[in-house]
Amino acid sequence: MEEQAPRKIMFVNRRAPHGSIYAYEGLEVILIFGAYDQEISAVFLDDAVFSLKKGQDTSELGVKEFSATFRALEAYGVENRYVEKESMEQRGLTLDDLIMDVEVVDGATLRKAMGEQDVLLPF
Amino acid sequence: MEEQAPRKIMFVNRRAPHGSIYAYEGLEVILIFGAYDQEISAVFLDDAVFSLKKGQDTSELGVKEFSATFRALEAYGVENRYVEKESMEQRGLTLDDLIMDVEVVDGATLRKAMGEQDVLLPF
Amino acid sequence: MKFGILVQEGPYNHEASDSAYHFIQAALAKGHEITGVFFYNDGVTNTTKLMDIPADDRHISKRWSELGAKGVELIVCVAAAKRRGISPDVLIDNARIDGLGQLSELCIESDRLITFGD
Amino acid sequence: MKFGILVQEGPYNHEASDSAYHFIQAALAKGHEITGVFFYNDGVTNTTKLMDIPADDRHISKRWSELGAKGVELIVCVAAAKRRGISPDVLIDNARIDGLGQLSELCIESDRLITFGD
Amino acid sequence: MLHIVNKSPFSNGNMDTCLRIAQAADPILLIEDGVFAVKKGTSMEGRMKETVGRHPVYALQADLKARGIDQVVDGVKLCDYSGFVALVEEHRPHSWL
Amino acid sequence: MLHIVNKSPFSNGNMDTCLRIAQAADPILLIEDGVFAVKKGTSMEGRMKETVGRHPVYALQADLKARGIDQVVDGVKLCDYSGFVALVEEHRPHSWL
Repeated sequence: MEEQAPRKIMFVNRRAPHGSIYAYEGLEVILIFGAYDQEISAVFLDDAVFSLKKGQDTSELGVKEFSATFRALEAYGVENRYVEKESMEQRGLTLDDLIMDVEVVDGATLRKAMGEQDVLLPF
Repeated sequence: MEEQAPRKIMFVNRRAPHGSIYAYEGLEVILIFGAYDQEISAVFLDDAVFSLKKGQDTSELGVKEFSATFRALEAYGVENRYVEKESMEQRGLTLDDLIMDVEVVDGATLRKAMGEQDVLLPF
Repeated sequence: MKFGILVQEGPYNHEASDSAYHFIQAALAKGHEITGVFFYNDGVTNTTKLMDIPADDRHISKRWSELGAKGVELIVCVAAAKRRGISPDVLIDNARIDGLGQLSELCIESDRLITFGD
Repeated sequence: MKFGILVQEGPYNHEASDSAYHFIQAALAKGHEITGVFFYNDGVTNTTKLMDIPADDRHISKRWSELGAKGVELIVCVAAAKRRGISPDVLIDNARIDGLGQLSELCIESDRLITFGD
Repeated sequence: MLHIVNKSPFSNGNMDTCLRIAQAADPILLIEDGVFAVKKGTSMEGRMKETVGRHPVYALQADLKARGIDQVVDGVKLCDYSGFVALVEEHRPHSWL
Repeated sequence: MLHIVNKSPFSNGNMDTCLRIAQAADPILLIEDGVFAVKKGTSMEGRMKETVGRHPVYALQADLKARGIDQVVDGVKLCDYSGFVALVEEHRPHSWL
């Protein structure tokens, strides 16, 4: 049997954290996938850019604070970590507001990157 | 014990039919409430105006078609049945497109009617 | 004052269930009466006792059951529950499955009815 | 072709589960292989056998189970299932509870992975 | 009447409908993902400033903190769950879902 | 790449993001409540006409019928579930959820 080339898999995160579970359960998937030796990317656009916002404190909601875990993405083998420029600007966010280093990409770059994927997973 | 005056209860329907269950389960609530001798209103705004659209045929989806049941609202004691004008216009709908007779109200009239309710239930 | 509560979404997936719970706690702390919590739509899935939750997270159905033990009526819509596999066998203690008429009663008896949903 | 399916929403509340089912039927009719259906998020609630559905409506969990009987793998995420009270005791026949790694496998083995959700 | 909005205005139209229908001076309470509307410096800021001129606008502190939002549009009032209850004591609520 | 949208453009921003990101000539498939976008005579019609000029646009017939939509914007193609499968055979899909 032929050895398969690594798959390009992109997580397309669009949901805000805390209001629904997608950001959190999406993160759990990303961390697992990191172990599979594929070519993993994660992009944060629309309200998902808020998932990377510094200073989240969920203690009064009584729920787990998981934003720090996003910092582990690199260590877990997620090679490409993007935020979309327009989503950031619309929400008044700059890289200084985020808990980790990511690449800011414009629509054209994201379009191209998405077009190269084998699998796109929305969260 | 004092006899309570009838309560003014309004169903504020905003969801489209079929994509989610709110339109259907909301209708089930309205029909039950009709039996309770209160002053019931139902307004359809935003995508919920599509719930009243003629010609819905859900056979290919394999789900129940319930739009005809909305016609029973009057018989079930739902005194006021409104659609919002702007929602209708935005979606290119006129009264001729709807399966039942309803009052078309503008934002100001709806605002006033909502302000007079004891209970507002979103579906 | 008498507050009735309608919960339209399931636990964990949406914040609605948490918001409802925190609101109720604050209302009770202020001396208000909760006439009942009615679970409808996916909200019925708040009331399964089969949840198996890590120790570092809130246990939503247990939390509801404890509220019920304190005397808050927890009412689960029978039609919505059947559709989603919430049967009497898996229902948490201190909740009951009943008809939609109970929501109507809540609307009539309560000074305020507030809905938490998606 | 090999198609993997991800279902993110529960039955009845959203159309996602219906769309996934109809898509799979059409794919099988065209001779494609379904590498597996992975239930995640509220999607795990598709797989409870406790649903009690009127005769004039589709029985969503039974429909999934029948698809499983025909050889389509139905995989329910263990972490998401625990959170929502889907335990082995209530799981439909022909489905299995397993880890998120199975979704990764689906992504690797399938020519196409398609998601149905809210 | 108290208007409650729990969705982000950047991805969902609930806030639009609320603002279209709400009577001047009716209070608006933002909870859950609705609190993103009052973050300072977003594309919504101008609209929220206008809104604050027409309505008392409240945002739930627990939800703001959870999302790391520490700067809100001027004039927006913060409240805790007890304040949320107080608003419902005073006004019949409607949740724009 | 195939873009799939399942939400009404009147209440939700998924379609906006899809149109912002989709590469010219990428096909777009509307299913579930997404099919409201292609109804004739709505406030979206102008935008959909432009979209049809840049992308092949498909709408799932079963969902249109369920919603009683019998007139669609010119140039929109109807497809059944088998056509949906054919689109996924040809293109890697992304669901804008």
